[in-house]
Amino acid sequence: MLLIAAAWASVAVTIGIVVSLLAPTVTFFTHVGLGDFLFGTEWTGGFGDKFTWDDKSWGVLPLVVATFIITVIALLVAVPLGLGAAIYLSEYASERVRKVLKPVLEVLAGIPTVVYGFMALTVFTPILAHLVQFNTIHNMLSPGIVMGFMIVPTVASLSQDAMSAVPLALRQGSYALGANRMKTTLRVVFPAALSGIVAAIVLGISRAVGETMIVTIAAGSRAHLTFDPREGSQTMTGFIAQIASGDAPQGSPVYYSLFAVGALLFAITLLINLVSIRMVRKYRQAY
Amino acid sequence: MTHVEPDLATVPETVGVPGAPHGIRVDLGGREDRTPAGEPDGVIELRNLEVFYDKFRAVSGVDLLFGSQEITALIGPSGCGKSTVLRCLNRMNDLVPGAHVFGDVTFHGADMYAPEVDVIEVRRRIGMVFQKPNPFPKSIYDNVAYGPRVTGMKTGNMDDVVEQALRGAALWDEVKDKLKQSAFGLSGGQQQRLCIARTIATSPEVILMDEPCSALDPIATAKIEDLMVELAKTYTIIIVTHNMQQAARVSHRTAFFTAAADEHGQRTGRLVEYELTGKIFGNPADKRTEAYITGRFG
Amino acid sequence: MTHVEPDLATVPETVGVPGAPHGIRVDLGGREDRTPAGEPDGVIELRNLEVFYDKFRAVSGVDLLFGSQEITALIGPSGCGKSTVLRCLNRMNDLVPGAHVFGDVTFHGADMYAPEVDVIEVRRRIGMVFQKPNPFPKSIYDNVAYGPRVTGMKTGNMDDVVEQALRGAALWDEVKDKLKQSAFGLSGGQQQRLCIARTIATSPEVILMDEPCSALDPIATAKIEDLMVELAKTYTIIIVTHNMQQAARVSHRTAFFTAAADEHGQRTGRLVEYELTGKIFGNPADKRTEAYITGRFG
Amino acid sequence: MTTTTTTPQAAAAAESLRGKHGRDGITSAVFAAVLWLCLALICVFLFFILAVIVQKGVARLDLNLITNQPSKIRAETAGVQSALFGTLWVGAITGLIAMPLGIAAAVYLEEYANPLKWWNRAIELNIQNLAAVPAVIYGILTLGFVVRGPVSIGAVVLAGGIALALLILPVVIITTREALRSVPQEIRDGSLALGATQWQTTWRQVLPAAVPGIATGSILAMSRAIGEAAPLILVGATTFVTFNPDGLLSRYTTLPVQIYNLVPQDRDAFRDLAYSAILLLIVVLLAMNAVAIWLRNRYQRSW
Amino acid sequence: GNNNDTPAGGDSSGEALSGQVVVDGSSTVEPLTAAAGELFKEEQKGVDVAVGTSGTGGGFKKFCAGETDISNASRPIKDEEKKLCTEKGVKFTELQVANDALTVVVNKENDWVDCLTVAQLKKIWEPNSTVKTWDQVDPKFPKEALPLYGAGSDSGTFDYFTDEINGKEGESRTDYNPTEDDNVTVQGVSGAKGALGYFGFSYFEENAEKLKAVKIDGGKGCVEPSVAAAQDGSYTPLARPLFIYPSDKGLAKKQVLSFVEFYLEKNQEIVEAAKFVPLTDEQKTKAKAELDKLKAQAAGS
Ligand SMILES: Nc1ncnc2c1ncn2[C@@H]1O[C@H](COP(=O)(O)OP(=O)(O)OP(=O)(O)O)[C@@H](O)[C@H]1O
Ligand SMILES: Nc1ncnc2c1ncn2[C@@H]1O[C@H](COP(=O)(O)OP(=O)(O)OP(=O)(O)O)[C@@H](O)[C@H]1O
Ligand SMILES: [Mg+2]
Ligand SMILES: [Mg+2]
Ligand SMILES: O=P([O-])([O-])[O-]
Repeated sequence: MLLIAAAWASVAVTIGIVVSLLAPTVTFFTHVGLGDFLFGTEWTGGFGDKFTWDDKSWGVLPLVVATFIITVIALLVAVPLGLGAAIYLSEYASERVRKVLKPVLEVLAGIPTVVYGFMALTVFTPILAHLVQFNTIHNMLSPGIVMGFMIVPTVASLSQDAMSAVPLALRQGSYALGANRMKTTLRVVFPAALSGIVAAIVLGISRAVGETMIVTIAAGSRAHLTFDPREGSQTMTGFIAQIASGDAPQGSPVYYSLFAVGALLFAITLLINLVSIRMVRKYRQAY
Repeated sequence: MTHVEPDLATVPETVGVPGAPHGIRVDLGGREDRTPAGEPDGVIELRNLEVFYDKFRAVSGVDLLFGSQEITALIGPSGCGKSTVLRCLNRMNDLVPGAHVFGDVTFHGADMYAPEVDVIEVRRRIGMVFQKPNPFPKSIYDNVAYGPRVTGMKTGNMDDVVEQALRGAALWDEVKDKLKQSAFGLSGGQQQRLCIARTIATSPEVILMDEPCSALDPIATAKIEDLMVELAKTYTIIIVTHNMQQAARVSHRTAFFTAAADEHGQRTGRLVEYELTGKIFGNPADKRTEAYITGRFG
Repeated sequence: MTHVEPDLATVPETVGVPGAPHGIRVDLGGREDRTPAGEPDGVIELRNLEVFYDKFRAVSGVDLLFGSQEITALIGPSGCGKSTVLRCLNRMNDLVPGAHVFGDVTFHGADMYAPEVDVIEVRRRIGMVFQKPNPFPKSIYDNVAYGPRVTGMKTGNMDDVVEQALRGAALWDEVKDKLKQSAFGLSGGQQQRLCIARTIATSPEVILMDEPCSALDPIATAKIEDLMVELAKTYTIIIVTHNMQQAARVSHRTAFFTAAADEHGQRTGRLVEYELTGKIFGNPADKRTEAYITGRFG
Repeated sequence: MTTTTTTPQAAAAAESLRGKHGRDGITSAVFAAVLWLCLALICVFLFFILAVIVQKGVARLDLNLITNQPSKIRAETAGVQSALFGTLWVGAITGLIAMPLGIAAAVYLEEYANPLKWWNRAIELNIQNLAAVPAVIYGILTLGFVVRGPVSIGAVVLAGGIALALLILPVVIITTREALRSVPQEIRDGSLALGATQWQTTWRQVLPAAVPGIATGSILAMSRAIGEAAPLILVGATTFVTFNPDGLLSRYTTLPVQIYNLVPQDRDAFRDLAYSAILLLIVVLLAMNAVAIWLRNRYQRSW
Repeated sequence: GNNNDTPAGGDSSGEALSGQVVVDGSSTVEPLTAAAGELFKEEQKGVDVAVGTSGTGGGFKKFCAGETDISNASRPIKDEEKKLCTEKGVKFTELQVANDALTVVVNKENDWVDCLTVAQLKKIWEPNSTVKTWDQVDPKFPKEALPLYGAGSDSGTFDYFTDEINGKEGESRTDYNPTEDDNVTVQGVSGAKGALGYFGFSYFEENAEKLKAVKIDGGKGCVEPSVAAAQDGSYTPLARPLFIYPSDKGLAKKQVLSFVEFYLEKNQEIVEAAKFVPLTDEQKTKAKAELDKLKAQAAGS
């Protein structure tokens, strides 16, 4: 039946992803040891076919670290702002205010990431340069912050749903005991909604990890291991975009490395997401 | 929501009330003897209470004097404004968007709605128990300790406070070994008693209860009823109930409300009759009261 | 959900039932005279019905014979399996994931659960009306015409079919000028009658009703009750109700269910008593029935 | 209501009710202020971005923008017509693939699938996972299977549409299921009890009732797709194109891809053009969002 | 559209053509070919020229796979690439369309460097170079950080630069910011005081007010990059020719042949519009000869 086929299409897509990633990735690992890949600190994939298998420069750590740092910066922005907004919308705002503000948040989520990328590069990096000394115009701080704002709606909207789902009875119980709104929010509503809030944050993380244009444009394309957010470094998605748009010659080491990085990215987001689904499942029947 | 069917063996035998006009059998639980006579010694008084939800007048013209250390039952058909009146008594209506309260509500003679009144203090001193048990998703201990903590009460040892409250709610023996466990692990009746314990822990003077047994099975109901009678020695209790037998069993006085539509079809709740419980069930003065307690409507 | 308090003026006067043991007053609406005697002339028969939801046994051991052109009421406390039994009668339980039906359900003696039976045909011939009025988000006309259309009934003029059905449901006069308007514009009672009209339009033999009035006000309830009595001249009606007065007013026979917990705490619904309605309310054979109808539990 | 405090007893009671939680009130107010600040900051950021774009983009927001093709020579009158049309083409292809497929899958899962069967649960879990897969991965998939690989249609507009359709498919499925779920069970029961088949019930009752929800979700998903650049760069949207697509196998560029190329250009005139293109894209997206919100409010039903 | 190609043959002048010309390859040459495409479209409304920027190497990969009609290149085709094309049966012609001077740029505020020798550049760019600050290049320079921007490895610019400076094609340090997009270099260098980068001359000309070009000392003194210096060969070793490579299959389509003709005949006009370094007369003559050969070939087939 047609409907079943449509449902299976999603499975086909997954299989397609796995297949299209798997074979080249396996080839990659026949040349590069998994340990060298995962723990190597030098990445020269950006140099395309100039590099051979023997160069021993296939350590993905610089890309992973850059991804990690930018994600952390984004979360440092998105989590407090998103949760603050969510609490306000769920516990403080009137129905009317909520009706106006929610679409505003959605607009933030609807702005194309290319735009965010150029805003980071051409507007926010110069502004930040007044506060922080950058060596190059590419850095991880500016795209991290902008990305943080980009994922605010994801965090805020889902957390708000989770908090609004906390039964009114719990709030009333708290108020009836003489608690004020802040205490009711922080001590009753927030803990009760925690699983949903964590799931929202996790979804925000997977969006940050997978985001491409902002980092490609604003974080630069130099892959090097650094923990300094004032420096630019290429992320996993940035590498994929760079190589794919430069059209890596099929069969060259860098061609295979593209898929290896893609597979790693896929695995990471899958893991994050499975954890979040598990988390939501586990605490769903809390009340 | 599960609704539990009573185990018949535990339903207490009822006794006919002499003089009950149509033979409806109400159980006054042997408490007729305690029924105070005359005007109650008032803790909370309502005068000309009127409550609006936005433009909708939900109740109007209610005068009531709630007696100290008595159990007062508010009964009446659904939508007549019982819960609305109850929520006025500890200003829970403040939280309902669009709700406006007019008229006098006094607590020991002091205006409860005066601007300088601290609503937190009002709610601490006039506790409330809800229809569905609503324990917090915390441990049993933390549920009870919550009130004293958030109101910043100066308590000695919190452990003692929790124990006292749980004992007061006749729950201590059942939970003393699992205080750190989640309150959700308790049965419905235990949860409701936990909610009562939680309320007691803030040392209120008055406890409001809005259909506290309607989600419980008969055994749990019987336990809560016994508990109410016990609590009435210390606290003033005001209870909303749909179950007339319950009102008859536990309360000293009963207020009967109903809602009548005006010419525009607006239905406003009004107090019909407020009397000693024995009188309401035995010899109601109003035809509507009689129709209600004999089960012809509602 | 709004719950409407009855306008006292419209509640019909009740009459005492002679011999009712404790004086509870039920209104048999002057229909004692029509009460058929002895075994009903069966349309649907249940033998040893047992229903599981996954591993949970919801009802067990139910034997019932529903009389043709009679109104049979199923009463009992919440969760005793009334709705479950009712849904067996037109195989709506097929749609509940995990529901399994055992025992015999026969329609004019034919096994309703036999593999060759067309469930669509079963549902067309045994219509159902639900607790909450559930008109489709279409016009009044389309609501009524939906059944004949989807079942591909060979009807003459659809307009006639719609008019007939609406007349049958005593709704025609109220809606004849706005057939093309949305059914959501009708009042709750009108919506429920529309649902009945919708059911009639497929020319069923039996109409099942699951608490059809519990969301309605007393006036609308009275109209539906009158309609049921009228419909019983043509159709066989089986109604689940929480309102004992209603069962007493409209039904010819009443089946009382309750649920008892077994040693594992599993609560399974069982048929307690099935009798002529006058007998059930006047002189119940079972102590549990008596306790229920006198309002001591439920 | 202040006439009652007459007796000494009442005065004592009034005193006892007076505020003891003053400091508490201050922390509470600070907390509310912090929350408010969070929202304010978010709004400020949004309006700042919009203001920058409008300020820089409004200069070149003229008719040339949509009537002219991109140009390397005449920056001052260059337009982005090919990109606008490319976006429309890609958007249409995306919608035509993702919506029927997504809605069909959602109908199956919501109306037909037995949720107790492991394979249906697996599909469900799988869809949730797919929704979190990064867009570039869909780019790689399409590159490997459609642009090259088994299908090999090359870097054409159909391939771009397929990449974006795969990207939003899980979102469409999830939002459609949400919409179907919000159609009350009573509607289904009512229809089935009249003797309608499952398919008639779905097609004539459930789907029409869910249309507003489905439309809202799909529009939001489409607006996400239209703003995407990364997967299209992967599947080879060409950078300099001076013609509009005229078929499924035509080369193309889209607005986000064009913006990606325009913004860092050296000549100021090109950068102004880029900002106008951003403005154009955002106007398109905001219009889509507005339609979605309008649909939501207009057809929101309380059953 | 791609489905209404006009087959070549006969006299194409004056006839209205239609169809697509698909070009990919060097990002250096892209503006030039794009400008040619634009001007061509003024004469031939029905012909669409699509230009991509995969880099010279990337462009040849697609070209040899038969995906494109013309490949832009900022260096001559390599032997491996020739071999690949031969294997896939793609025949092609090399046509020089402009000159270029690879320009080394620094920040406007950089006031300490005016001229760099090839040896100094090598010190900066050679593989495993440890130069991180300017004083490591020359002690006279300040201790300013030296972020580097350069071409990505798929580009002809990278091949050419590494070949000329480091002595071997493709040999370079790897810890710089590689990019296929020269605008990123413009941004990067104009954004950091100590930054250095390199790209084609035309990019520099368009950004002359933002960047400063460094003179190059190739052994015969410091020479500033300029049109003249690029044409007369005095700008060594970084002056280079730019090419297009039409394939025979492509030229079999009338619109492609006509476009290539146009590209060479109107070369002066196109190069000026795109602000590139024009061909010398000698180079023009050579290109004309090639073109005539092609025309004859097309007429013959
Ligand atoms: N928050 C509210 N907003 C608007 N109207 C309300 C609100 N709460 C109650 N009402 C209306 O006020 C009237 C009285 O409601 P209330 O809940 O006090 O009745 P009740 O006697 O407690 O009924 P029940 O027995 O069903 O609980 C009803 O008509 C109800 O619809
Ligand atoms: N879909 C279902 N899945 C699992 N259990 C069910 C389901 N439907 C009903 N039950 C259970 O079966 C038992 C009988 O339910 P049923 O709805 O038939 O009772 P009822 O007598 O109609 O009650 P009420 O008066 O509340 O409608 C209850 O314990 C109920 O929880
Ligand atoms: Mg109430
Ligand atoms: Mg039921
Ligand atoms: O893009 P390139 O000209 O450097 O190959």
